[in-house]
Amino acid sequence: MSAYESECCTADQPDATISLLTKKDFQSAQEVKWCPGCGDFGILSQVQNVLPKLGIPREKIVFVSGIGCSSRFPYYLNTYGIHGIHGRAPAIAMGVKCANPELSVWVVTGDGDSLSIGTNHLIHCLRRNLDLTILLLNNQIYGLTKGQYSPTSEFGKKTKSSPLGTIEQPIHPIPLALAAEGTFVARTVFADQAHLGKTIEAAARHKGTSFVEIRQNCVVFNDNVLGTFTDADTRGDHWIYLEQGRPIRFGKDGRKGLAMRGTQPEIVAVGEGGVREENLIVHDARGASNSQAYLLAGLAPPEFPTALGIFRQVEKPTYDDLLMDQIDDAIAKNGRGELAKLLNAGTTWLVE
Amino acid sequence: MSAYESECCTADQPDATISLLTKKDFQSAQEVKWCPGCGDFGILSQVQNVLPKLGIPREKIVFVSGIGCSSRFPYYLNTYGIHGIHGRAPAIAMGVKCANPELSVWVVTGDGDSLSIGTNHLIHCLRRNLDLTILLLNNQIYGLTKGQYSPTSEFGKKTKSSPLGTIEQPIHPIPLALAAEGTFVARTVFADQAHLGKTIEAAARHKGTSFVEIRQNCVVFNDNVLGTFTDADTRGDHWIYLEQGRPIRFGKDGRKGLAMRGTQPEIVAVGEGGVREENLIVHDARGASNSQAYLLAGLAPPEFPTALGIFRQVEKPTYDDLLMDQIDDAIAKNGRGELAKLLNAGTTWLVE
Amino acid sequence: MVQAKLAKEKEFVQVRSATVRFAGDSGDGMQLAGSQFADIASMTGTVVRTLTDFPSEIRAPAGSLGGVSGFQLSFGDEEVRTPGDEPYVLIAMNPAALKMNLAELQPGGIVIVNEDEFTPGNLAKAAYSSNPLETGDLSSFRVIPVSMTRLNEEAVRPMNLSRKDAARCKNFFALGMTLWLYDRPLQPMLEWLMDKFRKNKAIMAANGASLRAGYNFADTAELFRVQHTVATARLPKGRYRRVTGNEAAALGLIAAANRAGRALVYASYPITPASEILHELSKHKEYDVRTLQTEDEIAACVAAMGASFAGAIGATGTSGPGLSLKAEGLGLAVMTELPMVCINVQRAGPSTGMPTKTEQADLLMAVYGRHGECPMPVLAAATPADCFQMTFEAVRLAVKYMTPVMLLSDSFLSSSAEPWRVLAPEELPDLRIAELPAGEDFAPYRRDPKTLSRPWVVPGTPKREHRIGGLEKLDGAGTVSYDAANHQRMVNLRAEKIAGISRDIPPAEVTGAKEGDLLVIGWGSTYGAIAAAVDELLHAGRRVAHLHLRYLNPFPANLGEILSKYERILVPENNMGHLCSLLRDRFLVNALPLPKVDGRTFRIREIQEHVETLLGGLFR
Amino acid sequence: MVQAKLAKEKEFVQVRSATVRFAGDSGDGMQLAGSQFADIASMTGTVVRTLTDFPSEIRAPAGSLGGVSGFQLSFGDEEVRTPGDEPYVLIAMNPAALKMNLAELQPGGIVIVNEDEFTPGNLAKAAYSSNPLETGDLSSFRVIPVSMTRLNEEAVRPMNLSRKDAARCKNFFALGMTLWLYDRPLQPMLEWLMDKFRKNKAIMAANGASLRAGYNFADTAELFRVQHTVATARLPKGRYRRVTGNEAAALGLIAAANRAGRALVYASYPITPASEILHELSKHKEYDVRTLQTEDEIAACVAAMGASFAGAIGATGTSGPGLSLKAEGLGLAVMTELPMVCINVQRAGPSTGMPTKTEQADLLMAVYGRHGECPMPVLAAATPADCFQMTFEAVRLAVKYMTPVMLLSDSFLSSSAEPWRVLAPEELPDLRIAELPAGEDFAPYRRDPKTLSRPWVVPGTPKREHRIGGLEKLDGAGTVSYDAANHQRMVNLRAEKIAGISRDIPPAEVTGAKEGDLLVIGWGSTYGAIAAAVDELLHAGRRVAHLHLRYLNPFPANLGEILSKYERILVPENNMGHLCSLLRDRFLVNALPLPKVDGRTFRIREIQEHVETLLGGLFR
Ligand SMILES: Cc1ncc(C[n+]2csc(CCOP(=O)(O)OP(=O)(O)O)c2C)c(N)n1
Ligand SMILES: Cc1ncc(C[n+]2csc(CCOP(=O)(O)OP(=O)(O)O)c2C)c(N)n1
Ligand code: SF4
Ligand code: SF4
Ligand SMILES: [Mg+2]
Ligand SMILES: [Mg+2]
Repeated sequence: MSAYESECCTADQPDATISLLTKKDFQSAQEVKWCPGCGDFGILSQVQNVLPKLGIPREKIVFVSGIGCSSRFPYYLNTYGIHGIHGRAPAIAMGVKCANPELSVWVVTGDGDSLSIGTNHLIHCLRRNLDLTILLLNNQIYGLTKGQYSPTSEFGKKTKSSPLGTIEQPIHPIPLALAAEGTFVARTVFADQAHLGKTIEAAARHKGTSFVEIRQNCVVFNDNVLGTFTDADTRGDHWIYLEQGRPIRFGKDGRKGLAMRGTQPEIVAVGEGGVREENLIVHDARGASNSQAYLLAGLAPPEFPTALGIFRQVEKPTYDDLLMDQIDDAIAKNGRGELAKLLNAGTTWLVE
Repeated sequence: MSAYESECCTADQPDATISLLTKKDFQSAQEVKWCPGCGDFGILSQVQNVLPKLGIPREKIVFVSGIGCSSRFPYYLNTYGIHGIHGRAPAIAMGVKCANPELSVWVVTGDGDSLSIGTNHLIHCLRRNLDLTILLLNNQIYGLTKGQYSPTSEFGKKTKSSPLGTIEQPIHPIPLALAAEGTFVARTVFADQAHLGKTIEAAARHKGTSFVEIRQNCVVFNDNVLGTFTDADTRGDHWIYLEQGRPIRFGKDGRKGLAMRGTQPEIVAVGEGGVREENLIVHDARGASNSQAYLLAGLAPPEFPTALGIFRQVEKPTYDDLLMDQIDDAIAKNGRGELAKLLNAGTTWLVE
Repeated sequence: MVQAKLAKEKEFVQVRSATVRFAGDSGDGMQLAGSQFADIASMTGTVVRTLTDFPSEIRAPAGSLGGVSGFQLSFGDEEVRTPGDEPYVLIAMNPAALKMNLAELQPGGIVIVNEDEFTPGNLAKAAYSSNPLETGDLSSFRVIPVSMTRLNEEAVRPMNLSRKDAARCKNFFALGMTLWLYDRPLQPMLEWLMDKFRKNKAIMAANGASLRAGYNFADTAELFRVQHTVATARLPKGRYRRVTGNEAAALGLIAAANRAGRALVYASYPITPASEILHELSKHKEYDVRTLQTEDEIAACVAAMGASFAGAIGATGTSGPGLSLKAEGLGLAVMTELPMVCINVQRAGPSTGMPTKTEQADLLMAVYGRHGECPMPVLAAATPADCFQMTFEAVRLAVKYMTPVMLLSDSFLSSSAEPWRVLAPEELPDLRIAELPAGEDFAPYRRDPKTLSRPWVVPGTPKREHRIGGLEKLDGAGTVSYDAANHQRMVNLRAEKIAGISRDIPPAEVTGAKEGDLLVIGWGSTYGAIAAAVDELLHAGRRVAHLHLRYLNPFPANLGEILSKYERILVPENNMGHLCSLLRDRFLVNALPLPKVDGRTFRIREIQEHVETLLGGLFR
Repeated sequence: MVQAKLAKEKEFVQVRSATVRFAGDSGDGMQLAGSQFADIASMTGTVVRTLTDFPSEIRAPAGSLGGVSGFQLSFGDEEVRTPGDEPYVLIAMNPAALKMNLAELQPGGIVIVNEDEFTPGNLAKAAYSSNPLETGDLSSFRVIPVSMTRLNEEAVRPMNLSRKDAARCKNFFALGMTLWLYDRPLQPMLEWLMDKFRKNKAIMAANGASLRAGYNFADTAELFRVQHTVATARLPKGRYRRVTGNEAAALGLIAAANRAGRALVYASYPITPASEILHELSKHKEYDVRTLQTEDEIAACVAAMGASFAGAIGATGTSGPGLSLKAEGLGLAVMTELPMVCINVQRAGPSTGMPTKTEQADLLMAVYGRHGECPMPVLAAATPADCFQMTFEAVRLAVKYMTPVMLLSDSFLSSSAEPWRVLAPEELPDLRIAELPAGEDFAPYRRDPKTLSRPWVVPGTPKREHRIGGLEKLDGAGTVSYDAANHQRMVNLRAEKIAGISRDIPPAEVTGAKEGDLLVIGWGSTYGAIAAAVDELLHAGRRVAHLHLRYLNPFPANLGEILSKYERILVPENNMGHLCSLLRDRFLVNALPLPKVDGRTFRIREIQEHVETLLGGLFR
């Protein structure tokens, strides 16, 4: 899966002694308090797998979260961490990163936390392209508050706060992240640990805001929402794995493929009716425009399978670099600020 | 311009006597306090032109706004109105509409008001598809607070709060509205009064949340940001008018056109190198998916011209209708609620 | 075996009240057992007050400490004012339940444990290094180990249930034993089972069998020396039901909107412990209840205000963090003078704090927590059922005075239940407001000279189109004004309007000595504990009294006068002294705080003892 | 013609202070003329206090009432404490400027008008039905009509400027006249022009010519009976500059971060009147100032907190509506015990209120406006220059006590300027904190026994990784805790930590009688008016004193003792009695409010007269 090859490292230069860190070094002493069977466990485990690979000293890593089951993440990682307030993690993380751009800063959030109360901060964080890694644990429900619908719950879903079914169209995190100018936008699912791990690692290695939607299962309040994935038999018909530079195929033995008809995507049977692999859309997360990413992000059941993988991955200057550049430039131009000079600036006069 | 043909009316049945209302009936007594030359005047004027055409009694119209120069709008219209707090207009409007779905509810907002502090409410309003008309007056600056950059200001813009230039990628309202599942998404510009009026009218007649980005000129703090439009000579190269069902052409005498190359748009010269009108993208705001709308919304200078018109226009049930349907269904099923029954529900016992 | 220690004689003991706690794993059905017991105790003539204690984790591993769920109730005559300081009987379904609840048990109390669950595995999960049933650790209690798992299995064997379903019945076994212990009838339970499980006869039968088995086991096994009979209460005649604070608040809102002849728009964002108000309301659509689950608390607040502008009863509900977020929106409602209600179900703070614990520390925020001169009425419910009354009252004042009103409840009230005499709709005030006469000259800020409130003219009303907003308005006309004298006038008017409400609310009343050594003043959920403590003190001959405030801004008009009649004033609060500060400021009295900020309500005894010490000091 | 009424004799009058207001259309350059006058007055030895009065609209039509811009200054000896109650001289460049400013002029004062602008068109824009220069309406003033437009044109003709550029010089004509009137030298102005317009000699020459023409015209045309000389001030030696409150706050933040050896992260969302702090800071990147214009105030608040977590000096600034939005974020900072500063530049509320007007009505919100028990220090600057001092102090306390600190400023302070003695960096305290010794056992909530503050250990520090958040923490360890006793302990500790700051701040000091009939207590921008009023009262032999609080939470330790020494306590505030409430609550003293909520600061006379009435009452 070439799309996952690393390109650069977010934080400081890796330190040789650091690579000796293991998964265990990243486990905190705190007892993990999710429900037995919760999808969050596997995600935590993959994050703990990925961290040692990054070569970043533990003390240079900060996890920031909001409020929700998913947002308890920082407690379980033996790094620096802030368990913030509901929805505000990206804004807290912005402060952390701008105060010390050398840190590797992660945001862990839920569908309620950052697609309901916190949408604003998420969007502005993405467009600023702060060098952060955002993991959005999307279980399509409010877990911690015991089962109200979330902005990603499907239309008509019956929950405690919608006994007759919701009347809201769900929001789709991937197009939203794309519209917010995200430079790294990916989707993975808790149930595919390998894909999960690789996607998280690729996100961590991306310079700029990386956004990963992780589809997760809340066993208590929204169980089996990922039934089409966990059922291995039919999975191939319902899910596509995107791989950079490869034609988009899926279904049993990759017999189906995705092609364009005008401006719209369509499903074709490869090898039938003259359809050849060359007719398929080749996945390119790095194209000049977002349009292919939107197209793939728009694929949705029941007509289409859901795409997993990296929708978009481009390099743009990061906010934190630009911020520090302006400071460096100002110092280069005006000299490092001397307090006495500042205080004495402007029209002054002497009283003797 | 077929795209502007009306389909249905947002509010109550039109009343014969109402059509006698004129623009003047919608002008309030309050003195209009924008700077001389401000782009907002023309927008106000077009809204006052459109209102009498809708056949809605004046007392059934409510304008809601946030804070900003643009948000002073409600004061100048002789309808009901709320000048709210910064960023919250869509949420206020949601309350108004749900309390009385018969009202024609409008939101007028600015780029700071609803793409900075209020992004969250805007997005959730759109995906809920409340039957509202949202006019976003985008001057790419904070006017009322005297000239700080806004989320739509171009990268590098020097303002009072960014003396060395901004370091933020601007947010693009149209893709954002599409990602928020907007059912009517359009862009127009203050300087084309005819297009402005027609677009506002089409928005008003759409059932569901209609979102119109109106590019506006702040003469004081961001003058000439629409220079490529106001210069009639070059306008055609920089702007496309989208018309439903028509191939997308632009430039002098419509010599240029927009075609697909794979998943990406490209500019072609019609009539040259074998390119014929049939090769062009035909504008369809009503397609099954959003992908064409995203593609057109993604067109941006310098490579591409900017599109004006209706990007997306589809019918979906509105939140307010669904809300009232659930109430009606419950009444049909359980009878109209009788207070005594409710109070006596559950396990009760008699003390004698 | 502890069992051996029990004497054989069996007798009846008559008590005025009793406190029982059911505790077990979240899967053990303790909430159901407890609430069924409460129903039967209610139907058999006692006053019952209950309190649920949910596990701190959503779903902790079975048998773990984090997964313990509890249900406590106190029942007896009308002097039962709280769910009880300390249970006398604890039913513990596993070691974790025992561990989590033992500390609060009365010394000498009865512990009924399901001894089958005291396996090494479960003991380890509960962090017991040895089996407490075998060590002497429980010697200060009367421990009654029962093989509930086994006995239940035996009882339900005829129904041929799955292992899981069979095991599920054991809460009924425990309930049966407890019913016997307190000499309550089985019949209502059996009827309830017949109704509830009419679609699943096997389950119905199994539960019934287990219930009977428990009852009979208690009767025949002679585990208990005594059977208790509890005094019945004298309550005003009428039909009663049990309500929690959150249920009552939801009912109060619907009732008020109904009596105002308007739709109810309740906009809220989920948050513990306020979410159930939203859940409850969303079930009653046929009452024209429109619930909006908004994207955040800010949206909820301003949507409620928008709904009021459009003529509905707009309301919102939240808890601490959400209240902080609503500050700006409430300010707008104050400025636009629109009626709306904000229910704040307080929880332990600051910040996220301890979301499942109770506290009363949002009072000063409620009174002062908005920028600028931004007065709004603040009410507080004293008991679960009072949440109905005060919610209704909040709507009444909001509509009459055209103002947002804050109603304070708290985590304790939200989940505690008590009997509520069901009111007939006609007993509730009519909240419809007279329309402005058609011809009358209209201005949106022309005030009623008596209430100082502006007219509520809603969109849809012809010829009265107007615009309002957050900028200062010209007195009367309501247009924007930057005039200096006008601003002072409007600030004064808004303040006077709210202050004037003191003439429209019941005067404060004291229970106990009309003048004397000490007045205990409380507000909110401390009611039960203070009332009971003062009762005890009065019985003991102390010259004390209790005054409970349900109106915190403005205060009742006669409050100052009452305060002047006591030597000392004590203010027990689940905060560091909020009401105490307000009283000192307004009345310059040396009110003394009795703060308790540990996430729990007061025990009766805490207040009683504190007063005794104080009064002791007085006479020393 | 009014002119004819002027006597011919010319003389010098010596005054202790003078108040002048320049007013004109926003395009007329009045701010420049005023501030140049202020500079010259400063350089020539007087104390100068200024106040700008921006037009209420962004850019109103030329000549309209909404477009009038004003600049007022008071200068003289060191008893000049405010920009002046009422101007003695008004320079009005057009009819609108005259109309908007006349009401505040001293009876008998001088009005210099540009008579060329009194055209029918301009009179209409100013809503004058007849020319006030010709009716008797101005008879209580000495009106000096000058053909400024024409005279200026003549003066600059040699430079051949465009009509527009030529017209622009007329503010210098007005300035020249005023300089003559107050006998100030032209030379500094000419030097300033040479420096400022060195790249445009024609403009430089034209402005100079106009300036001289104005000066000479005043000298020779014998318009004024008298020339005034103003007493000079005795100020401590040193280098001075003028600063507004917002400038001073920005400098204070940079200075404090610099003395702490840390980067400054200032996160803010634009809002009047706080935006200039952001603007000012964003200019000084070479001082490692990182300004973040966030998407809203909530983000700004928590970003500042995040920055502090990561080791920077995190600060945010806003005004009322933004403060309401920051409530939740500030609560998190209290709970995480991270140092940060929140500057709230108050404006008239509630809600959007009157954004360009001043008020002090956020004090109780600052103290109480967060849910839960959520104490944080609240400081307030007394004068524009004091904003430097108090901002610095806010950072000092934040870092030392690991707490968010609120600093209150207001619209008046933000745009008023006064002389500030420039401090040498060494005069400022060193804010670096000692690192925890490397070996020491670390726990994030282990407190310093003296300050009770927890250690500030930032990411990047090896072996001290830890997690904090908004949930209640275990004392010491800082892990999540729901323990009842622990919560009470932590609530107490947080409260004691803040209360303990009273030992670390200067004791309160009074000016005037050490005991007596009346103590006037103020805070914030009322300083100048109260100080001046009390001075006058003391001169008049009253037994009064002034105490100005810059620390509002906690209060200085000696405050209670001082209060007890006066018969009466009066608290003038630009609110309905916030400090008054706090004093009554804390000290049970019958402090009396003197509220003024009309968007304007107190006049000296208002306070003086109120005190006289009060004291009169006392002796009656
Ligand atoms: C300001 C505020 N509002 C509401 C809450 C209550 N609350 C806590 S978590 C949560 C939603 C969590 O949902 P999500 O982010 O999807 O996380 P999950 O528990 O599903 O992982 C809510 C509403 C809060 N803590 N703070
Ligand atoms: C909570 C809050 N924050 C900040 C402000 C200050 N403020 C008023 S309008 C505005 C921005 C206006 O920009 P925009 O929405 O683009 O409107 P424009 O003036 O450009 O039309 C800001 C920041 C406010 N009034 N309230
Ligand atoms: S409630 Fe759902 S999301 Fe939360 S811990 Fe349990 S299973 Fe996981
Ligand atoms: S500041 Fe700009 S947007 Fe505001 S009224 Fe003036 S020109 Fe219009
Ligand atoms: Mg979730
Ligand atoms: Mg704007």
